[in-house]
Amino acid sequence: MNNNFVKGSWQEILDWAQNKSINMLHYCTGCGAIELPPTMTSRYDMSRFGIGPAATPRQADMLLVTGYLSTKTLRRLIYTYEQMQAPKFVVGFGSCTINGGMYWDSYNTIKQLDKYLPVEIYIAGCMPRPEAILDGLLKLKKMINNGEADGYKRYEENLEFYHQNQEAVLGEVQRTQ
Amino acid sequence: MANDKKSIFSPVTAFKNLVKKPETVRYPAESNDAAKRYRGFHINDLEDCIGCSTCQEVCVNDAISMVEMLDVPAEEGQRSERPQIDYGRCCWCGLCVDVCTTGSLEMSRDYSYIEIDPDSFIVTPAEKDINQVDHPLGYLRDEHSDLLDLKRIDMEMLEPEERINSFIEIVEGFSKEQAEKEASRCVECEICTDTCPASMNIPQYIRGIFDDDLEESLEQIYEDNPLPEICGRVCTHTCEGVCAISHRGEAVSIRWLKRYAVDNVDSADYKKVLGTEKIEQNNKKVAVVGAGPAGLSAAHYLSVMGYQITVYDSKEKAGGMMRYGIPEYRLPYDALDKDINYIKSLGVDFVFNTRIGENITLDELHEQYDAVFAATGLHNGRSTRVPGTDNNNVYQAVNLLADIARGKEVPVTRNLVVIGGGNVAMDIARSMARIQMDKYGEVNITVTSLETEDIMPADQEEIEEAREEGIVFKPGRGPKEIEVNEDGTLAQLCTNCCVSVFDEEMNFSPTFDDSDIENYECDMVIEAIGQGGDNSYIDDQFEIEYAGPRIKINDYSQTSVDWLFAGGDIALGPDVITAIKTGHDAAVGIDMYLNDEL
Amino acid sequence: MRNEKELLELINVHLDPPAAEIKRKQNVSVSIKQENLIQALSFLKSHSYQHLSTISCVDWLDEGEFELVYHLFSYDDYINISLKTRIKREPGVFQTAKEIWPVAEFYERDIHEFFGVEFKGNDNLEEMILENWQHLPPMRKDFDTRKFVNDNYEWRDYNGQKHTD
Amino acid sequence: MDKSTQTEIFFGPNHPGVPGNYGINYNFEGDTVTAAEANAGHLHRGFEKLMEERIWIKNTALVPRICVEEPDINEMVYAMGFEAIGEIEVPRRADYIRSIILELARIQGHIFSIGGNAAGIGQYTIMNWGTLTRDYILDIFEEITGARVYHIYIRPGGVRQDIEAETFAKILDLMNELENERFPDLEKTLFENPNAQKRWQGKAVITKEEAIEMGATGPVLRANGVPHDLRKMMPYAAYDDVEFEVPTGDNGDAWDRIKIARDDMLQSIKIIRQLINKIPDGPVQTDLGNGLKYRIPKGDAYVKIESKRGEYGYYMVSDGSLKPYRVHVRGASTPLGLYGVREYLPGTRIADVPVWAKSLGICPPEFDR
Repeated sequence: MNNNFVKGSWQEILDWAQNKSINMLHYCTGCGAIELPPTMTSRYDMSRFGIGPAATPRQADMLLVTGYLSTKTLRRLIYTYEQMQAPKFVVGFGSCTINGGMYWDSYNTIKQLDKYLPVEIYIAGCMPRPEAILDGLLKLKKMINNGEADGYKRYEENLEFYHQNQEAVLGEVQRTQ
Repeated sequence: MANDKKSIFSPVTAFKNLVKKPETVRYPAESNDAAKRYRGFHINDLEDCIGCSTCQEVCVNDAISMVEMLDVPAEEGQRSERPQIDYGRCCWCGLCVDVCTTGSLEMSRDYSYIEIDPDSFIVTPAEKDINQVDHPLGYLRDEHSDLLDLKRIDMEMLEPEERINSFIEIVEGFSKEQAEKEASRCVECEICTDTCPASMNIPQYIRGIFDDDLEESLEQIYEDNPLPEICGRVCTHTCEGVCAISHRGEAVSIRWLKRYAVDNVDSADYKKVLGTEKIEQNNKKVAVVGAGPAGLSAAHYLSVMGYQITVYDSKEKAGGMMRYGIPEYRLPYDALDKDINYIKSLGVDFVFNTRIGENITLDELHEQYDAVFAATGLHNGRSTRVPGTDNNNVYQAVNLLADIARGKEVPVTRNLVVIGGGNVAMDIARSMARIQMDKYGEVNITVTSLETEDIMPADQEEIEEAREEGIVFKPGRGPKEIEVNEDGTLAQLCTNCCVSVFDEEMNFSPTFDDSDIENYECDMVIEAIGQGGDNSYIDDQFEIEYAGPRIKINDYSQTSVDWLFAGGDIALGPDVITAIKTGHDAAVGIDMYLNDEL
Repeated sequence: MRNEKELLELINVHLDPPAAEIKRKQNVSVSIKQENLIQALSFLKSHSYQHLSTISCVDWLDEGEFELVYHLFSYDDYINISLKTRIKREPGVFQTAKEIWPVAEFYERDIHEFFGVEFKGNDNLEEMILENWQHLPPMRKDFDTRKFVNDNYEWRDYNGQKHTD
Repeated sequence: MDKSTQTEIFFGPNHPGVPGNYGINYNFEGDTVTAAEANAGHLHRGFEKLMEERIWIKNTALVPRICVEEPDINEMVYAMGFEAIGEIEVPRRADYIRSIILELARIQGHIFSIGGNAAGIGQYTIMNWGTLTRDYILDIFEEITGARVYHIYIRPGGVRQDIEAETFAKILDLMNELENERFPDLEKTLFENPNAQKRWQGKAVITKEEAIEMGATGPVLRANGVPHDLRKMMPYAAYDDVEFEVPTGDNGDAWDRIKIARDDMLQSIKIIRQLINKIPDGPVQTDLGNGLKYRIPKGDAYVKIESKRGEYGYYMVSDGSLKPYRVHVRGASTPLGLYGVREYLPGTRIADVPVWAKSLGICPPEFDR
């Protein structure tokens, strides 16, 4: 961390501060959410890393997509994501977010999360163990610290692309961003 | 509610945890290893894996797909494909491990894989898992979780003391329940199809039996094999040798299943099922020489294509070696006739007791027919040519077998020796055993062979059954001399120890050790050390190329003489199914030749 | 406290079902003509079968029929009745049971959503689980989910690494 | 009614107070709910359709996903349905193991939901303890089945693998630890806590008549003094071999339901001890032949078991092919989550809405499916 100060760019200081305190939006989108309580609470206690739950989108930096997304949830999730303040980071949990996973032939779930939202990292598993989740979050912290977690920028740059894909499955979507 | 104990101070007990050791697992500082059955990432032993794709079959999420791996050599009964696992689909259920036919696919205890790039979540597992690190083994299949049915249904057979008294067929065949249960064991990997000389649609007809749709099975079988009753009994079944199930259990009884399927379709329905009630004739004529498996196969496929077929044979009935070489207890004549009669019913003409070269020359056939298919087989027994073989108590197995088939009285004595270790030797020994039993009420037969038992060419079950029937084996002995008494009767067979049968180049050149001599008393000797053919009817008239002892043919069984096609033992050995294939190829070839496509 | 036999008698006497059998211990299956079903439900409810587990619908495409199965349970007899009736697939209209069991309203709503069965007398049949669903009701046998997915989504090909066959 | 005093809010799906990805839209006046409507379906994956697409054995991997809170009940009901239609006998040892698994699942489910309920009234310590305790049971599961949450362990014909003796020992140790250390702490900090009692007593009342009318079972029904439990009424697995009482309450309120959860866990511990003491030897799986070719005759069966939230049932139809023709899932909290919200939530005060939703054990995935 210190060398950050030495190099001394303001953004680097922000990134450093950012990675020390991440607020995770408390939204259980899918089954993977069942492994969050153990991660959050006494057994694996992720607040050791300055990560804690936040109740509302506006206070949250990190959105965990815990597994599959039904189209109905995807709509809510997009609203949620667009309400969140930048910088904001999306973590994909398990197979479902990568290539459909268990629900590869389901008529009601999306298959590739990164077509609809910018994803920073993916954690393999169905669902991932708390240890794997911690590994993922630690990696995310490192990325943030190095200023590599730039999903929210990608989202703004490729707004067109994301909106198209979203509307392809959802039809009309209300926009706040 | 009043009965509920309550005190404002009781929650204070929570504070005692202040002095307790925290229960938090300080991951990653202290790591918490997964349990020993943990279902983590896959690992696969690429050496053991045979690419049977059963894991792909069972995968719940279509996460497994087979990828071509050229660096792994595809041996007999293997594919050069290996499973590739998509961790964007996998749900770590472990069914692929439970169903793996070789046991090569396993799971490690590794559970953590984080990546930025979603396209990196696909891997072809090898000794190391997706993280390319070594991890202790995790979930392993055991006998309870095993999803394969490893135990085959035992085939009912006659008891030795019962079967030795007659030529009644030994194998009794499956019942419907047995057949469906046995058929259900197939995992439809099609490795058998790759190995079958005629590449039959084995999984397809087994599926037909499983679905109790025998007509479907019959169609699938006749795609590549017009003699299923015969193959269902005497095929060398290389398919069962490579069956994926055989790696951890007993192979599916493919041969008996085929037999069940055809046994249980009434021959009257054949034409309806196979759609041969009405065949478009194309007014072209083809002659087939030899009514053995190759000839019959060619005749069948050609006549289905609409050709007018005439089959010539020197014997009085069709079937060739299948009738005159294989004893009735292995292949009953009515089974043989069921197949042959169906081929007859397609309009094939048979001309018996006619030997090409004597009664009619090949040239004349060439003039009368558009093409000729020659499959005359190997009918002349070879002799060991040791001293004494000229004695008239020394016989050739093939001649005796043919006489037995004709129902002729054959000479038999109390005490006889068979020389040879192949299936023909078994056939003659077991046939003579039955006749001995009938005549003298006891079996006294010794079989000597150059090969030791482990390299004897005969089928293992043949040898065992022969033993059960009281036949004595003396493997690894070379015949030295047949000693003859003054009165011309035989005294004994004198043998020496055969040290090795083949030389380094695996050519046949036996070496003997004369210090080790054994004599077997006998009053009759039968030689069954192989047969030779007589192709003079071709050679007299045409210059034809040979490949070693056999006639050279191309992929369409065509010889160097363009209108002459050849198959069966004279072209390609050694078994029925190969002969059937050459016949099928010839049919295709002749069709192309007569349409100027070859 | 009736046993299965007595229950079957009771049913045979009062409801003249085309078919009624004891499936397993504590499980009875009864087929009822659709016109008698509602009356049968209220009859059974009045005979201690007060617990409606759920209403299942089965699409028998080849017969061109929907089968509605009402699962009832009695806290006196400890017996489970599966009360079955068949209705024509087209137009697929039936009576509501919400007068007898108000909760049936939601089971019917669910069936309407996934099979397209109309329930006369139930005015609360709008979309509940799905959102803006434009296609065939998904649980119908003639709705092919794999085809639907192939048309509407695409699967990752991992830059051509994935071998599909 | 005067609209100006009316407010409508969308409670969930994105809200810490709702049980999972599920919403309730309600109007309130002052701070009292006047009308409510469930907003379900966010977890719909079309399980019933997917199961029709897959052969029997593949579905064993699919079913646990239907209810993440208590996956094993799905495996059990599915296996029971298969065995009922196919008239398949299960080895006795497998029955015992199944019961042990189900009771462990019951404990982890209850302790987890007690934690959730406590969190709903701000008792975060209890939530931490609950989740922690559950995790120790998950460790046992991991050792037995090879996975923490989705075990894929109970299979048609028996269970996937046998349990070793040392694992049984571990289970018994854990049971003692729960009974002698963790539950007493819980008792003191939660159940003797006047604050907690005040928040729960007399809240979210569902009377016996209401419960039976809408088909609510389990704690909701038992909180009214009726010991209706499928483990007693229609014994399955090895429950006919063990002694246990069915805990009940008197007032049908949240407090009673939570006490029932607590007593249920004590009973489960009792059951597990009995089962482990007299578990017979023998195989744990009947031979059903090639897993790719499981086939059972035409037929149908409605099978149900007692989950921690009440009756959990499958209606399964087989047409004699390699795949199920139809599987219909009846989640335990379906009537409450859809019908109960509209009928019985109004009248509750806003602060008690989480208490209402959580204490009734509403689990959205099982009615979204």
